[in-house]
Amino acid sequence: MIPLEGQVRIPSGCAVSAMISRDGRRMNGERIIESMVPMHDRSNGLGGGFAAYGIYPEYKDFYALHIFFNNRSAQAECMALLKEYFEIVQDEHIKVRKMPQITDEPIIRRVFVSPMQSVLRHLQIDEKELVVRVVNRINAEPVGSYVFSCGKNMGAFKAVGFPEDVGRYYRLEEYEAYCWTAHGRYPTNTPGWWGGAHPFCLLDYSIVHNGEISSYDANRRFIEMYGYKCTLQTDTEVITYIADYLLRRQGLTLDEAAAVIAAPFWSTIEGKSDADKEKYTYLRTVFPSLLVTGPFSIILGFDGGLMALNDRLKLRSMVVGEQDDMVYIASEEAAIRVMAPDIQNIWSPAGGEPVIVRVKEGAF
Amino acid sequence: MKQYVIIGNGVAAAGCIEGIRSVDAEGRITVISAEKHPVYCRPLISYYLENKTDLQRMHYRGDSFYQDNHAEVIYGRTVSAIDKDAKQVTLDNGDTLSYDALCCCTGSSPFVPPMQGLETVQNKFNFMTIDDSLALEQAVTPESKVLIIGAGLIGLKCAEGLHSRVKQITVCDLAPRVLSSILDDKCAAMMQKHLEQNGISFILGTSAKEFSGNHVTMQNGTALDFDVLVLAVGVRANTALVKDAGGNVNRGIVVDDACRTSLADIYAAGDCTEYHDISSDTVKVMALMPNAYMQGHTAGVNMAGGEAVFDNAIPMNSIGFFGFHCHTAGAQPEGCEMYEESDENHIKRLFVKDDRLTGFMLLGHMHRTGIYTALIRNKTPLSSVDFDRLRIEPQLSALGSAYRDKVLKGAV
Amino acid sequence: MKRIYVKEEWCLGCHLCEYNCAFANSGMTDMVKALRGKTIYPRIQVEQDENGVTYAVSCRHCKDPICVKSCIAGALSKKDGVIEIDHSKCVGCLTCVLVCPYGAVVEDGSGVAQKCELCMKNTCGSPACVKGCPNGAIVYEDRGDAE
Amino acid sequence: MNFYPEFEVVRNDSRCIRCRVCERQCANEVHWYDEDGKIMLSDESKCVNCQRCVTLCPTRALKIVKSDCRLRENANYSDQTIKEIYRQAETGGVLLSSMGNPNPLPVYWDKILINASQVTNPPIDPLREPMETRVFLGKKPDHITRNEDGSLDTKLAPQLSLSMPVMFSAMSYGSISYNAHASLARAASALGIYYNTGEGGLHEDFYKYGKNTIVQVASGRFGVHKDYLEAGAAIEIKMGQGAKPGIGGHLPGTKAVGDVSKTRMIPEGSDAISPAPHHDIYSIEDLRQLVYSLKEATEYRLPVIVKVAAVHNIAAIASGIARSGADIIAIDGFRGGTGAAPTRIRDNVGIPIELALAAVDKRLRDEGIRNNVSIICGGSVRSAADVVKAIALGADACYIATAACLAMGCHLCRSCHTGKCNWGIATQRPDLVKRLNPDIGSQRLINLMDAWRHEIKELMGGMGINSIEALRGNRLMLRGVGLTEKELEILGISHAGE
Repeated sequence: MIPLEGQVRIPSGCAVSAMISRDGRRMNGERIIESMVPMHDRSNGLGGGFAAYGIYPEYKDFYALHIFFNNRSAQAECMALLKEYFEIVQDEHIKVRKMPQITDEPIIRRVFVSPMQSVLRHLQIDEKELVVRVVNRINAEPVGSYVFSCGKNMGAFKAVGFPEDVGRYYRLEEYEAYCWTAHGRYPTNTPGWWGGAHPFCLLDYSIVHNGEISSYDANRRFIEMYGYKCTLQTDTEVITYIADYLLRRQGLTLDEAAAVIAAPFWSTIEGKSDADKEKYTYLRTVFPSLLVTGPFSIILGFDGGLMALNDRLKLRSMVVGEQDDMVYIASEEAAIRVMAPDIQNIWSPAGGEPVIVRVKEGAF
Repeated sequence: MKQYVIIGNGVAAAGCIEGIRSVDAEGRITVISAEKHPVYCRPLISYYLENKTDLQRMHYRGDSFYQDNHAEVIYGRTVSAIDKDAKQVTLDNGDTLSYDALCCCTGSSPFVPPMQGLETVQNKFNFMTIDDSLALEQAVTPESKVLIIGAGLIGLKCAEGLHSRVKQITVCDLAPRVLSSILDDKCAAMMQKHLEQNGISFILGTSAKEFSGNHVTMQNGTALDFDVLVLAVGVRANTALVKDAGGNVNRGIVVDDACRTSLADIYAAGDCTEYHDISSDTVKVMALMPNAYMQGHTAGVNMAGGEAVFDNAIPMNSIGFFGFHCHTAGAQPEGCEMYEESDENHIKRLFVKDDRLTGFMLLGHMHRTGIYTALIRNKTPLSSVDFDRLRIEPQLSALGSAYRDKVLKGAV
Repeated sequence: MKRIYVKEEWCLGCHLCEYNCAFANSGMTDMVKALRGKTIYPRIQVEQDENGVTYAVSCRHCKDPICVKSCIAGALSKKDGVIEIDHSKCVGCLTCVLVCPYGAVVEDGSGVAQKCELCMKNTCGSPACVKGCPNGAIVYEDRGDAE
Repeated sequence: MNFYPEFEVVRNDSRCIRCRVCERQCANEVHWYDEDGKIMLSDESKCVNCQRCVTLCPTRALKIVKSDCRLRENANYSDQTIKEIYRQAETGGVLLSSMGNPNPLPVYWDKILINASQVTNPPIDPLREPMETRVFLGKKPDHITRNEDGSLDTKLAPQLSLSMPVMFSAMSYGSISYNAHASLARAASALGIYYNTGEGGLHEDFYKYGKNTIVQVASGRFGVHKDYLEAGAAIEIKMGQGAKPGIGGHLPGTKAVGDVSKTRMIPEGSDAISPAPHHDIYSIEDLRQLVYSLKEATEYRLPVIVKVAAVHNIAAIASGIARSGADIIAIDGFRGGTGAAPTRIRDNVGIPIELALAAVDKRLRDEGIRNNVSIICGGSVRSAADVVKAIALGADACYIATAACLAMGCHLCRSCHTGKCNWGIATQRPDLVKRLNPDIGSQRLINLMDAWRHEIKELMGGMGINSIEALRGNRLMLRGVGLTEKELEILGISHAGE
């Protein structure tokens, strides 16, 4: 019997793509879907997905939970749990387009929730922490519910299938986002589980990732000390938790987090200014177990921007294009040229050098 | 460009050339060589007879020695006079050579005392030069009976050299022992015994009374027939040129530590000189090859404007016959103490006076004796070393750790 | 230029240098064949002082080599800082033994003199005593103090 | 009772050149030269098979072989067992042994295999890409803090910076020689790692290597004073030693000579006996007091290491230490070496380091306090592969001592307690001490560490890991072979094929 996702660690190769408007202009999902087409061969039909930021302006104060349910009873159980902690603002189907390429679909719901203040006071935690805990609990328990997106004013859409099909399936041309990321998956060993597709999300962090990290168990065993449960045994999952831990829990800046995840080599640090030397040495000393090695290119989406990062040896391809207020990122230049056919400025960031794009303050 | 003239072409002359060249690469060097051979070392002539060397290997330096040192050699000429005022020398063919600095390396000549009837002997030879050796080689046959007058270094080396070429060798000397100038009675007796065991006969303590053709009668009445006579009684320093030029001369040309004669710009080196023996604190003609080289080198450096002294000369001899060696050095001054160790095959005699090793005689066992020699030469106070151990065996370990640190952990 | 220096604080008195020297200069390729049953005549000598301190002594390749000046046959010479002996010229007078202040020139067992030539004339390539010293008590290095 | 000697000296007389090196080099006086017969003879009863003569014999005329003279075969009573009984019947004494447990107990390192990248993930070529082995040992903060200007406050608890995750473990001056210490100190200094004084104090000549020195405070407190504590880069409290958990130490008076006694601050010739417990530590809270006393004494500049032997409840002990204020825990497994230990204790007390390490790392992570301390793993780390496995199991660094001794020339004859180490390591006899030239000893240690570092890099590169920190605790990189479910569970690794 082939083990299920989460029962075994599954390495995979992948395609990633992203587009973001620094002016905060909202764009429908057409172009990001199209960008995945030329990278078709980087996926094998066992997973595709998208993350979109700024898509729920009318519900922007609520956590948008995207949930897969295996069946009605799982749904009922899960909703009951949610109600213990949250006020349910809205509970609806995510509209999909039936198509032969996408099969075995679970129940897919979107639930907007607001944490109950009484619970927060009782647990002495903030609302984000509550969301993380509840989501982790739901996802860790094998009851047939899986929360695959839980941020505000953003959402992930993923399924088993080729990414371009998944995009059409979720009717992403009907959503308008200032930032889109996309992922096509080439897992080497999976039955194909919807939850295993990318992006992987926690709060407003979403990760699409291409690579297979060799530091996985070192990262996992460290991060699990801090309440995270790596149930899926995927790189994307652990990277998402690392991002959450460093950015939200430790309050590192994106640059600092990048310097932990893809730490500059000691030889590079030696050549830096005294202040930088001190900073980078400190970060490497304090967070050695969060260094991610092995090939990866990741795009971390967050509220108001994204960060693209390659492993420090640049063992995976990743190119960046810039045109007017738009920034495009993809595994292959071809994908960018689909999104912006007459783009001039395309480059390949160095290994470990984060590309951080922020939307203008107040534009989203 | 300075003009250097060197009279003589022996080891002292070679040292002089090398000394000059260590200071002055340019000056013109002219060597006047009576013999028609490039420099060789006289003691080798006996090894030639013994077939331990040959005419080629006897060359003291390589074939390109003169060329490499830009020295011109005038072979087959002697100097008949030095004009110290004109600073020139006149050769036997009348040619003259000017010099800025002159070095007399004229060596020594065999000394033959008057002996009755000597003129009647046909086959008689000196033993000083290659030519002597070559002539002797021609004169002897496996049936030859050789008589050597003189049981000193030259006579005995000659005996050893001829040993395998002739039927019989007899050595006679007025002195009652062999090697009388360097060995005492006991040491000489051991050496004589060894020589006799190798077939050399001795008539000692007497001299030739009368020669008559191939027959000699000794003062003590002994009579002997011989085919070949070698005269090796002694040598005399060749001092005439300097003496005639007004230089200070005793038994040898008098030179100071810098090898200067009493005449301006005239130096002398080698067997023609007499100089200070620090072991006995006397001035003497030592006629020793190592000293000759060192004197020549010293003279050369000074001639070329450098500064050098040779101020630690001692007499020393390494000599061996038929595989049995003896090393001697220094002196046995009056009142010295003697440390002796001996058995039937070896003798060690060390002479100590005033906290110094002044001399030694070693027979039979020649291991690392240079350590003793250095003690004499350096006038090392014996109280500063572990002489008890040193007496038993020459060893650096008895000279103190500071000394060996200097020697073994650094450059000397 | 490289010279041999002796570090007596590390000498164990094992005498291997003497055997390695004798072997290196034996012209043979097997140590057993070269040395078994034979008296060795090494060019390096291990000494021991009254405190039991041992060290090896071999030619110091002096700046002003008295052996070279004293050699009656012109067999000893100094070339590129190394004092060499031309065995074809040596007549075995042993004057060099008489003058060497360190006792570093010795008789070779056959009547002629021999001394350390830094293994430049054998197949060893670099001094065998140094290579074979188990404790680094003999070193061959350039300290810039040689001529 | 006389036994036939354990070893036989086999001399190939046709190769022997009578150089007598064997005779001169044997402190046990096994060999001698017979002038009459012109032959080398030997007394094999004195031979400890240290291989000194074999190594130095220039003609390979010698070998030492195990004697085949055996008592009657008995699977229950081995020769060794029987002879030990004879010896005890004769002497009434406790049997002493040296170096690590030689018995055929499981070596888990050898049952753990390392992963390599294929296809889905590229191996990394250490010759072409940077491959980092630097490690910091010490307490890591749970939360970062920022200065007023928003920059990171980079002040940290004191850390040890290692160029590679291997250090030289504690061996006291006294148990080993001055030259062995000099070799270790110089090598540690050149390598950018640390060596450990052990409980023998720090010779004044070695204060200059303080930056690379861990000074030990053990139950005897020998050689401990303020300058000593301040001289090092870290202080190690030795609670126990893998080779002899539960007992103290004993340096015989014969070794407490000259500078050894001065450095230990004990009278010359007196036995230096370290008690089994620290008499000021009878409980975990006492340990905390000592940790903080030492930190106070050194103004919180130095990390404090607590070294314990791997014993049954090591995980709980480690958890206690991690909460005691210690910065680093050193765990010493039961195969660790010693200069002398009662044989029964060495061979029967303690547990394997692999299991102890895995248990400790897991427990500290389960309790969320793994960041409080770094873990050093010692007790028979024999190769770069062992190091890699230890790091992947969860160690921050490894301690090596036996391997370091081997690098310095030790041949594991396990006779350290006799004080006649022919290799100049475990001896104070000047003529023997001299045999270890620190120029050579330190260079060999450096070579060994260089070699291991290269191998570690190769192994890491194969796994697609280019920095050692990404290997730490990365148990997914390990698989077991021939291990039981329980063993795999404790090690926290899967079986090969899974």
